Amino acid sequence: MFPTLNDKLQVMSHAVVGFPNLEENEKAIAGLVESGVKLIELQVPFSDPVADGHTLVNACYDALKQGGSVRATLALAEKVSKNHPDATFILMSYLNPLYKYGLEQLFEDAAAAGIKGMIIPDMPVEQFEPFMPKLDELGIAPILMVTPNTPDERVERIAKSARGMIYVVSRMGVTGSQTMWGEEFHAYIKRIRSHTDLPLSVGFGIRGAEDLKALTGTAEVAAFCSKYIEWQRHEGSDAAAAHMKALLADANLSD
Amino acid sequence: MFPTLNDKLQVMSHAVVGFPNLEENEKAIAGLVESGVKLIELQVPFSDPVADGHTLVNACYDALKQGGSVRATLALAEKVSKNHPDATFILMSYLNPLYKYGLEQLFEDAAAAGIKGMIIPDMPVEQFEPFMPKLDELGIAPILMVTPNTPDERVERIAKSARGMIYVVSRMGVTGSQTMWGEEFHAYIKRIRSHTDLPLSVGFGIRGAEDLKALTGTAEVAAFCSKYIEWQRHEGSDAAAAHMKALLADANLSD
Amino acid sequence: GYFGEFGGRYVPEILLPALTELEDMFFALRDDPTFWQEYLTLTQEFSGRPTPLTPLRRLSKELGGAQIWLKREDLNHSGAHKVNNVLGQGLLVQRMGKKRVIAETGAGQHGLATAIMAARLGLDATIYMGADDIERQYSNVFWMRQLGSKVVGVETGARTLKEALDEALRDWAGSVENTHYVLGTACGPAPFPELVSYFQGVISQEIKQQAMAQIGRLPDEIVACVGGGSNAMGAFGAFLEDDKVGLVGVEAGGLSFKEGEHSVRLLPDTATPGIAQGYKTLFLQNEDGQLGDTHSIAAGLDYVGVSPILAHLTQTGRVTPESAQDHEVTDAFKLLMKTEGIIPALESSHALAGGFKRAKTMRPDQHIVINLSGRGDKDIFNIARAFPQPEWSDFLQRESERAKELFEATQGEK
Amino acid sequence: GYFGEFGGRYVPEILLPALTELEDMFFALRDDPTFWQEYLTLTQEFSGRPTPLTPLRRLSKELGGAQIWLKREDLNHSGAHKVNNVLGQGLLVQRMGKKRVIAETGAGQHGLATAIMAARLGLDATIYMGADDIERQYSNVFWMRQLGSKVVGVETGARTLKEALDEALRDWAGSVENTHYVLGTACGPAPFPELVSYFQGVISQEIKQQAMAQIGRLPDEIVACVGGGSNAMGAFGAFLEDDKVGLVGVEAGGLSFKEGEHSVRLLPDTATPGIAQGYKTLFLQNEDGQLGDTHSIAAGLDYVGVSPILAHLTQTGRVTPESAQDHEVTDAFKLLMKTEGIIPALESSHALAGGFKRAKTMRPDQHIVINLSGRGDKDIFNIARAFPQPEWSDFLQRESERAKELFEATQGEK
Repeated sequence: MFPTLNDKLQVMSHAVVGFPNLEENEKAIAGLVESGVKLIELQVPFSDPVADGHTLVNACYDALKQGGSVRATLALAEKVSKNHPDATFILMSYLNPLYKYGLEQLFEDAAAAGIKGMIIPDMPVEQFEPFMPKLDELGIAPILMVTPNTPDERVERIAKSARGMIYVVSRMGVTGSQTMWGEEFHAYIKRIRSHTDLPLSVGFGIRGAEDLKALTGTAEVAAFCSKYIEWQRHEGSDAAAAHMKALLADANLSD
Repeated sequence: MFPTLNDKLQVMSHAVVGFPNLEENEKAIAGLVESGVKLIELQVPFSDPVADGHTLVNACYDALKQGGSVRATLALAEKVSKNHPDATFILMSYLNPLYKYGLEQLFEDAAAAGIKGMIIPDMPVEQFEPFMPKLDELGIAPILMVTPNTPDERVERIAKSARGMIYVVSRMGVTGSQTMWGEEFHAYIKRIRSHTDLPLSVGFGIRGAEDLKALTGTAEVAAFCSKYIEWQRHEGSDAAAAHMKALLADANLSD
Repeated sequence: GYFGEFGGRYVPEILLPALTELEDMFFALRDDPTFWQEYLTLTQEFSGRPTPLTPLRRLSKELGGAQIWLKREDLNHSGAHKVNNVLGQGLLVQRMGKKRVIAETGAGQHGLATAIMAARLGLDATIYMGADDIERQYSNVFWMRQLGSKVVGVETGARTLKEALDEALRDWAGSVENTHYVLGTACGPAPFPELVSYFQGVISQEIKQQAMAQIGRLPDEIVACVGGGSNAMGAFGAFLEDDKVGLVGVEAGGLSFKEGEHSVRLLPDTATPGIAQGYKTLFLQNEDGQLGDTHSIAAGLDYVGVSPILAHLTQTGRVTPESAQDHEVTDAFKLLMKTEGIIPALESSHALAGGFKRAKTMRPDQHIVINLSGRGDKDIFNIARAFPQPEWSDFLQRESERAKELFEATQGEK
Repeated sequence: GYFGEFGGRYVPEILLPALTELEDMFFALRDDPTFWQEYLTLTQEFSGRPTPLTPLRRLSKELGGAQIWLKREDLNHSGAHKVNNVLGQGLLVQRMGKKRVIAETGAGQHGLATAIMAARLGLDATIYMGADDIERQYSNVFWMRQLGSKVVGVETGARTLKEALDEALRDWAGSVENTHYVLGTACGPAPFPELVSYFQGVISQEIKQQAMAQIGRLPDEIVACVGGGSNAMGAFGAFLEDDKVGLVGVEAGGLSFKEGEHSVRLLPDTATPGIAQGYKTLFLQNEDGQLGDTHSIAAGLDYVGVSPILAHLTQTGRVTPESAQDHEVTDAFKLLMKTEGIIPALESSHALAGGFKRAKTMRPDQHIVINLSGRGDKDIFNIARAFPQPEWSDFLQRESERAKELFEATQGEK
């Protein structure tokens, strides 16, 4: 399940459903779990992934050709949540594929497939609010994002609907580039903590062990996605899992 | 000299000074005289021969590269008028080269070189009028043009300054294409004759013996220029002279 | 920000502050008559507005139906209506105190208009363009660079407009504090559909005045092509309450109604409601919600979504959707050129095709205004592709060699 | 038809009736205010006149001298001032009842304007163009043909503008009775210099009104480029009697003042009086009266003669001649694009180069109007030649291959 406040940092990683292909997804996820990753996003590939960087954009492009879809994601979720009962799977998707599927139906089917959380970058909190009773009933956590430029009153509103954890966008910009973890960042984290007791998942720009060390003691979760997908693309899922294991060791995050 | 009214048709032909080159001009003119041509235009090549057809335009273009000029034309005139005392040489030029030379000076030098007439297609009668006393004194005939669309009052004015002969443009259009010698043409000739007793030289569109036969009894002079220059270009001056001789024979115009 | 069920603002959290700032400023200025006057002055002194309403006397007679009038957006500076919106947003940028603009562009028209505005107002500009589009539309890249803009090729995905738009949004996510995203059409997250329609509304305001002066009454119909929908919204805007004025939007019928061979979204059995690129509208998409492929002979109509305002106005029946196929478009293009001496853009030729067809069914005492959104000579490469002939490829071949020699000569000089 | 010693009508006898008919009609209509109104209406409804007077605030500040204004003839339909004259002559053609027009063209601009007018007014048009110019300016040939004009390549001599002009005169000699020769600039036999200047005069009439409205007084100087001289005569015409308004004509200084490397005729030690192409003016020529070779980076200024009216006004001192060399022209071109977002024609960039230079020497409370005679994007091939870069030749190479494939595909279809 999701960590709780002040838990030791853990890494969340990623699968783009259909990248490099549907079969390989299962193997790659098994590898991640084996390496010690317990939070895994299953990303529904989309034709217009506006909030992703180049690595994930290209992975989506390829995944669609391999049959990546909402249905394929639910099918994968069902398998991997059964095979890895101690891992937590989060469905990540842009809104349109879910909207076309039917949001209510999707929430129900996702819950049935073992999904515990939901990241939808282009679905603002206002759109989530009407669904909160349903989501709470199904036990699905909307993992909402806050960013450095989100004003306090809006952080407050987001915190009200957020469940599981809050996804803290580390800086202005999109996934896949370098970020600094300096004073300004700590002030930002402090500001968010003043609105919520939920654990914080920091995302965007986490590329190596040094980043993880820097976040240890500051956040509960670090999203390590783009770099993992790069490993997967260039060296295959087995090597990517090995890299992940080494990374966790380097960052003193192995169990 | 120039023919007089009702003389038998004679052919006027042409040299573009510098085409194919200055030496060849002399030889070609000798050939023309030999063939029986007694009226010869010496054309000063010009960069913008707007009233000429393609054959003469291209000949001018080439002649300029060979050094064709007003001075070269006067030098040639001096030689050929001495060598061929029974031929009449007419200087044909666009206005600008003569204007740059100085018109008064040009008229004097031309007369001294044995030139008897002057065709300047872009010099209207109004421009000639002030020079008439000078031209008459020098014995140079301005050969002025009339065209099918020249109104009667203007033909009258032209006839007043014209000397030697009047150049009757056979039809609308420029040198080098076919013309018809039908009823309309005869009415046109009749109209011109009603304004002058000068002999008429018909030009534009005379391409073969049939044309010359058609003009026999109608005009005193037929300008046979473009076709001759074509012969010269494609077969050389000797062959052109031979063609000319045969033409005059075919048209029953040999002496 | 909603129009019936369409519109809204579905964007990553990071973009929200910029959009609300823009919306606040827009709502404040929209009600300020001095701002509209400032905008009109800029379009007048820089872009030559008002553009004329040209009667097509010969063509109307030849077709034998309604009197046809052209609203001449082709006479704008830069050759299309695009510049209206861009100049308006430029004024907003100045009010917001931002110094940098970004834009996405497909065939290059919106990028060029943005580059022009940025040069005029002294702003930095970065234009995102798919790498394949750069390769195919190099002439516009040439102009944008001469105008001082940075043109960035986008290598992701299909390397065309969609990827360029996504990339521009990514830039914006990291630069919102000093950067304005100049959206080119009446789509995208609120307030863009309203904002772009507001500035383009100058077109219909002029049509209204000109029709009263030149016809003596309002026209019976107004016809515009619909890509994203900005020129249509511009041509229709001031007439929405004039029920007797028919409003007709002509979409790109392409080669056929088969999937991927057209860009028709407003006719039945084509697009379906979806939420993408920051807003809800009718998108061409598959049952899994993946946006579809589109085709049009006119690059500017080749778009998968459509203005949410037009989607709504079509559902309410206020706007009548039509489509024109590629071959009808090239016929209309030729007819206008030969009969009236005006070179239309291929985009605008869709409006002509639709308008001519309707005019034929109308009476000579009726009046139809077609919005000529742009001129064709800015796009000779695209138009030459629509009318293939060997002389053109031979010319390009020779010109390519000449250009190479000229470049080598400059290298020798240095 | 004379202006000082210049002008006149030195043409083959056969052309005289058409010229006197044209002159008679022109003199009659010139004094008829309803005719001028008809002309203004045509230019307004078809070509978007009045064109604006654009203040260049950023550029004026950057240069630190006079306030610079641009008269925006680039916003005309077809992209240059050429269309003014052509539309005016079109009205004359209609009054004369003729059904056919001919024209000569160099780079293609005047031919294109004539083709546009002919299509609009329903006239047959034949455009003469040097075979080498056709080969180099095929894009304009493409448009003229699409507009329904016949484009005839002239194979004689150097196969460029001069030969095309001669060929057009030859056509006219055979067709005067039903054909009007649309001369493109303020040159040639009377009444053309006056006639063309009369129609182009709309430019200076507008400048006068606009200056009064926007500046509050007449400008201190007006600057125009001088090829044949039609845009300069247009910009100067209404100010000839306003002695306090300086009039500056900028000719093409080309590469140098060496023979054949420029097209400067109004400065000392360049051209001399001559009589050719139907009129007397200052021609670049050798001592034997053969017209000389010229060069300019701008095809439209590459002309051996000059308007007899300008030749006269320069001799009387009313017009100040200046010249701009190719490299100054490309600098001015770039400066205007980057600082104001306007793409000038290379011809007009000569006026910019000359005007910017003068503006720098003037005070900020002074005002200078530069006539922007045309836009540059109509001539991307010419401009790309002025700014050689390998991306362009590569693009043309690829585009040539694509065009070939597209053409072959259409052949397969049949």
